[in-house]
Amino acid sequence: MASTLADLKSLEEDMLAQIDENGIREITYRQALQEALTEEMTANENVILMGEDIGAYGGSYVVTRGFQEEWGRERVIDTPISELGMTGVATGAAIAGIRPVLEIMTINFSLLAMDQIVNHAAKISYMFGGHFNAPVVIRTAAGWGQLGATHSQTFEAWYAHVPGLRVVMPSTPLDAKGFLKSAIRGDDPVLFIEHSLIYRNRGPVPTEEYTLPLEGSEVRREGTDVTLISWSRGAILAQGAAEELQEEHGISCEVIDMRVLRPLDTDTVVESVKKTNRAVIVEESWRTLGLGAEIAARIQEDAFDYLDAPVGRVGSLEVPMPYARNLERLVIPGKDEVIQAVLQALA
Amino acid sequence: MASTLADLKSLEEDMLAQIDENGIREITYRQALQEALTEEMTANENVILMGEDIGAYGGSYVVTRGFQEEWGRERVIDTPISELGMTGVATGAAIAGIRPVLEIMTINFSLLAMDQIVNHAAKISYMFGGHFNAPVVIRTAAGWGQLGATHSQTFEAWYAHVPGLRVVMPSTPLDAKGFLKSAIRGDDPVLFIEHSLIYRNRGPVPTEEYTLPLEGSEVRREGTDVTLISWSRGAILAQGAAEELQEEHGISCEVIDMRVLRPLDTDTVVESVKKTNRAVIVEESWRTLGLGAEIAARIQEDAFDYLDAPVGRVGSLEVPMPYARNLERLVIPGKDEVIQAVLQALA
Amino acid sequence: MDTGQLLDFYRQMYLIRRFEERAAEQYAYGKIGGFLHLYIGEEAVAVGAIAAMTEKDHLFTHYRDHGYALAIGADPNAAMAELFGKETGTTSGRGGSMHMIHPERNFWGGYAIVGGHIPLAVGAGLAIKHKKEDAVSVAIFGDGATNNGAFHEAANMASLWKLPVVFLCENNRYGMGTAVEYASAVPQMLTKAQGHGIEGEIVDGQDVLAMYAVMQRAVEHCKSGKGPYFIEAMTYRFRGHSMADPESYRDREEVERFRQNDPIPLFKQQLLDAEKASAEDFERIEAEVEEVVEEAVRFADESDFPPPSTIYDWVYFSDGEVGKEPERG
Amino acid sequence: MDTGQLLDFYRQMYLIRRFEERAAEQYAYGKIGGFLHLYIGEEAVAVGAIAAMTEKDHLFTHYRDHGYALAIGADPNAAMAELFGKETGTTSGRGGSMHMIHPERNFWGGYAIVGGHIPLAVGAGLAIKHKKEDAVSVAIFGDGATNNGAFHEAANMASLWKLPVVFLCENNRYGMGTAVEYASAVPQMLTKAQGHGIEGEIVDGQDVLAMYAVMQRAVEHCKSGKGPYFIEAMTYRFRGHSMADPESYRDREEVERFRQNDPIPLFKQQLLDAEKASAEDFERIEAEVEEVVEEAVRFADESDFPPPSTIYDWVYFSDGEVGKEPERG
Ligand SMILES: Cc1ncc(C[n+]2csc(CCOP(=O)(O)OP(=O)(O)O)c2C)c(N)n1
Ligand SMILES: Cc1ncc(C[n+]2csc(CCOP(=O)(O)OP(=O)(O)O)c2C)c(N)n1
Ligand SMILES: [Mg+2]
Ligand SMILES: [Mg+2]
Repeated sequence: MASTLADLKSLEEDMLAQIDENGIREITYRQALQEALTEEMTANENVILMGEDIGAYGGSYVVTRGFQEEWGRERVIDTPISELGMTGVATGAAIAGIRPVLEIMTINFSLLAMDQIVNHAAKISYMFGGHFNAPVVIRTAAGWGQLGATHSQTFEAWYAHVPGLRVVMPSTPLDAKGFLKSAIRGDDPVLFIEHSLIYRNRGPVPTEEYTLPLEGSEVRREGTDVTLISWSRGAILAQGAAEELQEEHGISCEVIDMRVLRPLDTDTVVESVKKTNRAVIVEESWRTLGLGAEIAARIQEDAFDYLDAPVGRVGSLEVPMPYARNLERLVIPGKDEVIQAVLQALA
Repeated sequence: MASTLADLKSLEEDMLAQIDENGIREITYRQALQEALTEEMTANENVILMGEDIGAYGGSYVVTRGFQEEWGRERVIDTPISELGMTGVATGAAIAGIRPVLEIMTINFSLLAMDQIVNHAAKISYMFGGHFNAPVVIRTAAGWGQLGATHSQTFEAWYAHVPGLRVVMPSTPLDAKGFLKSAIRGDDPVLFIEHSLIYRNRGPVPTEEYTLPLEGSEVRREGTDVTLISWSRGAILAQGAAEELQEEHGISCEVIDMRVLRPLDTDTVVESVKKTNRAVIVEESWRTLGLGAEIAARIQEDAFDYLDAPVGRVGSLEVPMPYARNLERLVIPGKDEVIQAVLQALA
Repeated sequence: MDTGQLLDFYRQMYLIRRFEERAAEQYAYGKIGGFLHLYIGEEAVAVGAIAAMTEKDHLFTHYRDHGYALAIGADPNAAMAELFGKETGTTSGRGGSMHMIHPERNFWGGYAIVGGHIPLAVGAGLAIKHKKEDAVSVAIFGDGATNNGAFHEAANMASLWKLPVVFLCENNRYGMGTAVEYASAVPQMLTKAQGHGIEGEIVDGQDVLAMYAVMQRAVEHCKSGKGPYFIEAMTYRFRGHSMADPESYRDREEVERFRQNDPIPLFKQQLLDAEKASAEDFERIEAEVEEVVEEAVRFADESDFPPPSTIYDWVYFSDGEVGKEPERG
Repeated sequence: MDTGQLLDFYRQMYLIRRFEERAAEQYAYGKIGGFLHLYIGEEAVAVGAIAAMTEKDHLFTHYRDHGYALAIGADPNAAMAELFGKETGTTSGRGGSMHMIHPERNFWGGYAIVGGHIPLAVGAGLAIKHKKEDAVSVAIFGDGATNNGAFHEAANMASLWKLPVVFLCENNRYGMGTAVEYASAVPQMLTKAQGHGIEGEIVDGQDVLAMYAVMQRAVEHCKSGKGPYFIEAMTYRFRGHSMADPESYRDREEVERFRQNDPIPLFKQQLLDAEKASAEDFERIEAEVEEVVEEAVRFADESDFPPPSTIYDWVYFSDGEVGKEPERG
């Protein structure tokens, strides 16, 4: 899909872990996911992988490359192009006691599976009075790159609205691995959202085994003037903007990575805003009713008396994504838009 | 569906228009929809109705009762239980030049059609550079009443996020008729959301033909102390709460009915808040990421210096809807919850 | 088959019938709300089919589920209490009529999105195959459900992966108010299954023994690794789709004609003619059932509604009873 | 068929081939981004099928759409400009490779959600029937799309309502990297259409004349009110699924074997053997095509990107060019 041939060629080198200056192992986001899947499949024979083209093709973002050769067709199952059906099959298998990790190629196609995710997986535990559960893990990817109107969207705000579902959108290899392992071991349905443009990002990941609880946001950078809030690729963008704001404008940004979108913990954000008195949210969704709307609404609810300026929101322009690269660049917020929004919040 | 036999029996009486004290004709919400459909089908032979059980059964909320007898199977088409397919069929028919009005029995089932609504209907005009359009009208109903977890939801917040789509959720017979006629005549895909619990509500509707533009919110009641914001059945609930607040607490509420959820006009709301300095939003969605989140976020953006208190939000408890009537009553906000929220906003 | 089992088939069908007749009555009294989809007229399908299932097998059905819940062993008291929305119900009043369960027998519900549970049943079939269990997964659905993509996507996967899944379609001639001929291009739903290479047969759903026999063949087929099997049971719903149905779409004579084909008196006469049982046997059974149903109504009525304090229980299974209120209400 | 039309078939296939080979080259240069799904090896399907369609007919296809756009008459310059994302493109750079159109011939796109456009095509069939037009609606899709519910729901409605819809399935043996035998329970997609009571046939998609003939039969069938028709064209994609495809799922020999069955040289030899045309005819045609494609690349390269000021145009068709910025950006 979005991965180019060049990208594929460089996979080999990606696979080599690098050791950073402090002697800590750095691996890619993609590799972190592969480690999590390999470890959980090794630990529990009831963990199986399902999805379109995850086998011979290796996954459209090559996350499961080589897995079918290693684990066989029984545990790494290529599915037909049946998003609704395969999501239901994975959910039913989870009800019946195995641990399917389903890959929905991109979050755009998850709209076809929405009924299974929202009206089935998310409701099993509560609707049946807690007599059983459906611990299905659904991996999918947001992202863009001249992919056109139907392949460039991100819908985390919709899933984060649904009681019963856990939704994570990690931005670092460390979180990606720790969250995925917890999701596979957990008792609830989890929507695990990756991002096609960060699979090659590197970050420190311990060699020892670990898991991370599916809760809470993280302060990625401490600051005093304004709180920058984002998640997934947006969190990386925000950190880049924060650096430039520090260097070019002497503005100190505190950057918070939401990480877990449901349950949505805004306490960390609120604490930060009580300190900085200003906040800007950065996201790739269309701004109206993106996740930023909820975060902004909660900040004004819980830190009303501390706010010195309206909570700012930076999102995509509200148009279906155009293919032309110059227009696409206008639609998706970049570092400049974030910097402008921060300067405005401080004006 | 939610309509009971008693409800059906009383349809006959509902059909009789009543003349109110000022000699103005009052008809039900259901009848207003029927008039709109009848008038547009009469005016344009290319207007057809499609949907599950809209023919012999008369529609699960009996909106199209008698239509198939009158217009025949060619213009009032019963569809199979194929939400995804029938929505695509209606959209394709619209592209090819006719005017389908599709009924999706309830908004819960629209999740199965999400891909067609979001990735097809809403994108046709823009994605193809404005060379053609897909003016499909999709009628559906929100609502609840011991219908269980999968049949009691409302997803207007999701559709209101989508560029290219028009979303309306009228609360009065007047708006229902005027909006539906405009939707059928218009050039864009329209999601027309009704509510199962207000079909029998009566309201003034002129005998002369009229249409209403699909834009703008309405002040339903003028007030000075706080702005109460809602839509659909919530707007009626808000007006009831406003009356009690006036009588019992001497609090003057300005009530705004959003009516059109995309494009979402918050100017009227902002103007009102600049006057009242306080706002409470009432909705039946789960609170996190309901439409109220966006409205609250915009109020603090555009009326920051005028707010004397955080914008309050009243929504459903964040659980899948339980069947037990005592629990359901706790989940859906009622007049008391609205009144509490207003008192809190004024505290 | 011994007389005991034959009479038990009768008892089960009669129990389902009386249970639902009483439920309809309680609905009229306002003790039951929302939807109530009666199975009256179709009892032989559930009773015959369930009788051929073992403890290990899995079951998923649609909202017209009272018959399956009772046939597979759910306590009538708990079932009626569920209809009343009481804490003592099968799902503690959370699910209601459309979402009955009996986990002890792997009966996972009771689903209300037409076709939505069919992929779930296929998923259980995948789990069975993965764990190499000697079991089958059964999906119950109506004629209308076969027009939904969920059925086709699931059928293709079940057939492609040769999963032990029995697709049992209750063709009762209508999907809500729409007759099969206005909803399905092919008159027999089996044809659609064959489009995915699935074998199967059409049977008389009013004949409990025929249902038992076909289900045995289906289970045998699946367990022998031949892949899924599709059963189309021809039946008829004597009552409206749900309590609110005006039945404007079918005429009285049609209903009357099919009522002549009531599986319960038919089977009774069959047993009497074959002298397998006496009038007294039936009187005894019917009297016992009356008591059971009477008790169920009493139990349901006297049970308490779920405590408001439990409203957040099980939103996340991992939170369990502690039922944490989410950070936002 | 006269030689002129035969040679035109050749010209069209050759144009599509060269157009895409040049596009692949431009992709490598970075002039084209995102997806580029090549049709190379399947040209005979589009050229033969489109030749049997009239001005009144409607066409909907999937993302592998360059062949259809060119065959139905889209300007090669505009098509190449669209790949470059330029204002002079078929959709002014809005849609890109996957969303080509030619409204003058009722070619409504180019859709990228697998199976999603099939219901749209059936909808056009409904519109044709409603307006009593003497036309058909054609849906082009792959083998993989028949595993999606959208296909089945649409097929049932087309058959149920006897709509004039031609379902043309390009069975190129793979859906992305998954071979048909790992995705579909039945080896021929036609079987699934038959499950909905739809007639059809399987043809050699490498033979442009066979495609032309079968499409004529299909159109004739639909226009005579017999309902939809399903064509399964057996073909093969010589290139990867898209530019990023490592092709780890099939081996070189397989690809080589199928390359022997290249529709373009095959047809050329056929015409030469039948002495319908001379080597010179082909040299002339190929030279002309080279120029057309060269010009298309030049045109695309020299065209401008869409003006940023137009970014909000057509979000709502009713707003049109005025392209109001929504109340929020
Ligand atoms: C996806 C979906 N669409 C529509 C409905 C409304 N509905 C409930 S039951 C039903 C008819 C189902 O017919 P069938 O499958 O034949 O089962 P039956 O009720 O006849 O037993 C419909 C349309 C629903 N619950 N889910
Ligand atoms: C609903 C959906 N799921 C997955 C994809 C990703 N995808 C794009 S093309 C493709 C394969 C389609 O195969 P087929 O229908 O045989 O067409 P072909 O590409 O072989 O011409 C897939 C899986 C998509 N675009 N849409
Ligand atoms: Mg039925
Ligand atoms: Mg293919």
